[in-house]
Amino acid sequence: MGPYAKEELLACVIARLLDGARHAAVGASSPIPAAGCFLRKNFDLGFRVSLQQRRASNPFTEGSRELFDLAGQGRIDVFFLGGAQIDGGGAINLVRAEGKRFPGSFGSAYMYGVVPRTILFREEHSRRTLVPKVEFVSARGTPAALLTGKALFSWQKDKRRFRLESVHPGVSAEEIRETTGFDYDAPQQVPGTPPPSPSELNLLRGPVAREIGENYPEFARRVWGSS
Amino acid sequence: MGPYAKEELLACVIARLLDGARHAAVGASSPIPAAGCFLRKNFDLGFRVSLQQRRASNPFTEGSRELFDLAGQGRIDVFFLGGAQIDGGGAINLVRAEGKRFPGSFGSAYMYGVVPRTILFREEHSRRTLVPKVEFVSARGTPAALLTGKALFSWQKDKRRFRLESVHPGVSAEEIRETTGFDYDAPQQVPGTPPPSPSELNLLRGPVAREIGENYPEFARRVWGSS
Amino acid sequence: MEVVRALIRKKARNLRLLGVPILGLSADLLIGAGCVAEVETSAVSLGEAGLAPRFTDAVEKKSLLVKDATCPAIHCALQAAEKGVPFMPLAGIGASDLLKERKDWKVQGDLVLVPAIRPDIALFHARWADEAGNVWVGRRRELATAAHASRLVFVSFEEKKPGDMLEDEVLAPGVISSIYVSGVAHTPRGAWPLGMPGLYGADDLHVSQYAKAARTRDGFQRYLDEWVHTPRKNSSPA
Amino acid sequence: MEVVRALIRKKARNLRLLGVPILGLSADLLIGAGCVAEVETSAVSLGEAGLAPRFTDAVEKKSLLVKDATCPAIHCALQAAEKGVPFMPLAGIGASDLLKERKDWKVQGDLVLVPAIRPDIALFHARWADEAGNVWVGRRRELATAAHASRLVFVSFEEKKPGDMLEDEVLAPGVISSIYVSGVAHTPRGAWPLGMPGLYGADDLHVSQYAKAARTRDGFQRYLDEWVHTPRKNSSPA
Repeated sequence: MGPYAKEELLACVIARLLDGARHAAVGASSPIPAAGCFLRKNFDLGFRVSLQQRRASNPFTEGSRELFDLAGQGRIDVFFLGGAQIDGGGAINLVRAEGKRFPGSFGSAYMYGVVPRTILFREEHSRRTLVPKVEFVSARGTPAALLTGKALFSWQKDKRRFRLESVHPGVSAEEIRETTGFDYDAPQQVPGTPPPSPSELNLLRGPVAREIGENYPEFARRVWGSS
Repeated sequence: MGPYAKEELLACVIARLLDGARHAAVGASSPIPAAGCFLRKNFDLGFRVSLQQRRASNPFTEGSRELFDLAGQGRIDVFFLGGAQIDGGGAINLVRAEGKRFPGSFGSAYMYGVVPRTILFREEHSRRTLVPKVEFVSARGTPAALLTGKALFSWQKDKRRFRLESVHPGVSAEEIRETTGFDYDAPQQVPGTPPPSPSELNLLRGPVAREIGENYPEFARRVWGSS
Repeated sequence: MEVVRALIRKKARNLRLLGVPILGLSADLLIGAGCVAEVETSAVSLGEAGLAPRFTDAVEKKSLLVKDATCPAIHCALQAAEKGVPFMPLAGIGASDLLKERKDWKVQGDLVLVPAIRPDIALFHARWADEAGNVWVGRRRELATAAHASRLVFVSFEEKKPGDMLEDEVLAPGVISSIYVSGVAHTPRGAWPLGMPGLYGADDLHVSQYAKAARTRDGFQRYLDEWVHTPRKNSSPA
Repeated sequence: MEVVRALIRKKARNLRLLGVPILGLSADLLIGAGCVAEVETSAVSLGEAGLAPRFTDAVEKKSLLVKDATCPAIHCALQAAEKGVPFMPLAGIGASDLLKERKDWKVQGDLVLVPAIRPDIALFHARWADEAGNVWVGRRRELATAAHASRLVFVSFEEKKPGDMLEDEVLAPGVISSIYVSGVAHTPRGAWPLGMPGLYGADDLHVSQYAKAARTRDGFQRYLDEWVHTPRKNSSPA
């Protein structure tokens, strides 16, 4: 890694994945996707982001159902989903795996089926999290991408398979093959994920850090030492 | 008629019909039912009235659908319905009759089917308004009573027919038979509708007039000279 | 109402109006002025001022198409659009002749499945708009539902608020967020002769004078000439 | 939260909790204290503080029944009860394994028909209650829906307002009217360690300390002894 935090790199990748989107919504406990969205908002004036669990100035005045209604109306282009397990068919599991209980499916079962562009995000990249087949399908849909702490995958709609797009600085294509539990396609030469530019880092450490600090204070302290 | 307005008599009859009710709702343009409800509220502390079109302090904070949702929840005992035509089977018509167009069904189609106690109210008592069979059924249900400017009818559930309960002061049973377009049952001796008591009149002309004046200023001016 | 007057001056034609859940003075003016081809509504009424004369006349002369509905069905239809589902179930209306006319309402046992309505445009008047593009409609939540269900939302408003009303916990519950709002226009006293709760009351006298005048075609035309077509400094005489 | 602590002290048993649409610290405390037989929810989570440890433990030990749901299904189920209809249609969830477990959810083409949920009791904390029995919940409209859908509604609140908030056009949009409210209790800082928007923030440190302590049965018991069973002047250390 370079002179930036891994969280900063991931936020930059997310901001780039948002190209052409008008409105992204971010669910609970997703500081890195939120940071990516706020970064995008800082250079893309037409872009809107709605934080589901914003503590102050929550954009929803119809209560917590408004996010889902908005998605049903087609007013949300992008949503982020994670999972205790994510499989090679794009399914995610937020309920139970290997005898362990996880929080539950939240709105994933719905959002994955309704929002046109779902970005799967899970920082941990391991055979434990990226599995051939999830034990429980919280949600299944057509993902736009899968971003982990090590790599970025795209989704091939025709084949219904992931394709490795890039590996993050310091990670090799072989390491990805070793640590990924599902099979996927890859180009002969796997490109490196472009690192954050100086201007991206400036935005992240300034306005984005402030905005994130209001809603994910713990995270902001860890990454930027701010709150 | 005695030393009181016909509207005051009718409001008193309505207040008596509300015996045992916890919550009555009053739709648009119904000053006499509203007056009856406010009268009841003044001597029955457990009784609640919700005016659908209250200008200030409207009780509904979920918008105009809340009245119907409340009814669906079973939280409204009594509702009032009128009609350009009312027939002997209890059906009402708010849409069209004899080539004439009326405002429309409002919420009647729903409220009549859902609210346990529907009081039919139409001041005009004539063969034009009280017909054997309405031309268009806006709503059909099981009425609790039919009150007009001349008489009070109850509803016989088993026979699905009205029964004449009382005639208002100055009206004869024969006049009712002549001016009613549908057939109905009647006792041998038809009682007179009890006139307003002095205490009822006091309430009507004091707190009720004030409350009605806020929401039906035209009506209040006409009946009580207040606004 | 100011927008309604502007639509009449611009000679809008072939409008299809949806009552949420009923229509009133605005619709009667638009109908009388020949702007409207069709209405879907639970009623058209001037409230205490009585029947809507131009609506009544147009229907009796068969120059206006009416899709009769009932209030909760319209609420359901907009809520279905708000959720992006094709229909919403409604109980209780099985005995109405409305079902004979509304072949689009499907009976399923004791329920009627009311199809979603997704209006092209929601148009209403609000108390406030702010710098962030939000509007405040207070307890009239049916306007929020209509906005959510509609493709475009245009709002005239009384007063501009600085800042972002969503930052204010007390104002926020009455706000429709800018997500839904296509355009706003500053129109003080824009509801006149209807009222704006908390700011000014309805001009009952004016409405009842309208109700009398509009009983005839000529009287209606004179009303339009005086109150719609004549340029005035303010939208209201006050 | 203060009511949750009181329920634990009173040794409530066999509660069935519904998350609207998710559950958090309150549920984890009640579950850990043995008050809960069943939960229906879209998730149980402590937010940024991570997994709900007592929930997780109870499920893994099979001492708690869980009906897994997804957020919009719970909203739909309460809205169905709010309208008095037996179900509400929901799109988009057809591919989820939730459908294998929720035999009460009926698949109809691309839709799932979610049956109404009518809770016995809605319990929540509000900013204000007034002399007329109304409570103010602001933009948390899901609490209004839950109140409409429930047989009984009990509310703890921060501050008493004089008069009737429904008379105030600005406050009214955030009000749940007394029609629905069965009882209120004045409980200043009653949300602690969670926050009350506009009044005080969440006590994040306390919640994360709870999350750590409650990883073990013993740690949870010590937490209860210190923060629930020990009488204190205030519900919060502030």
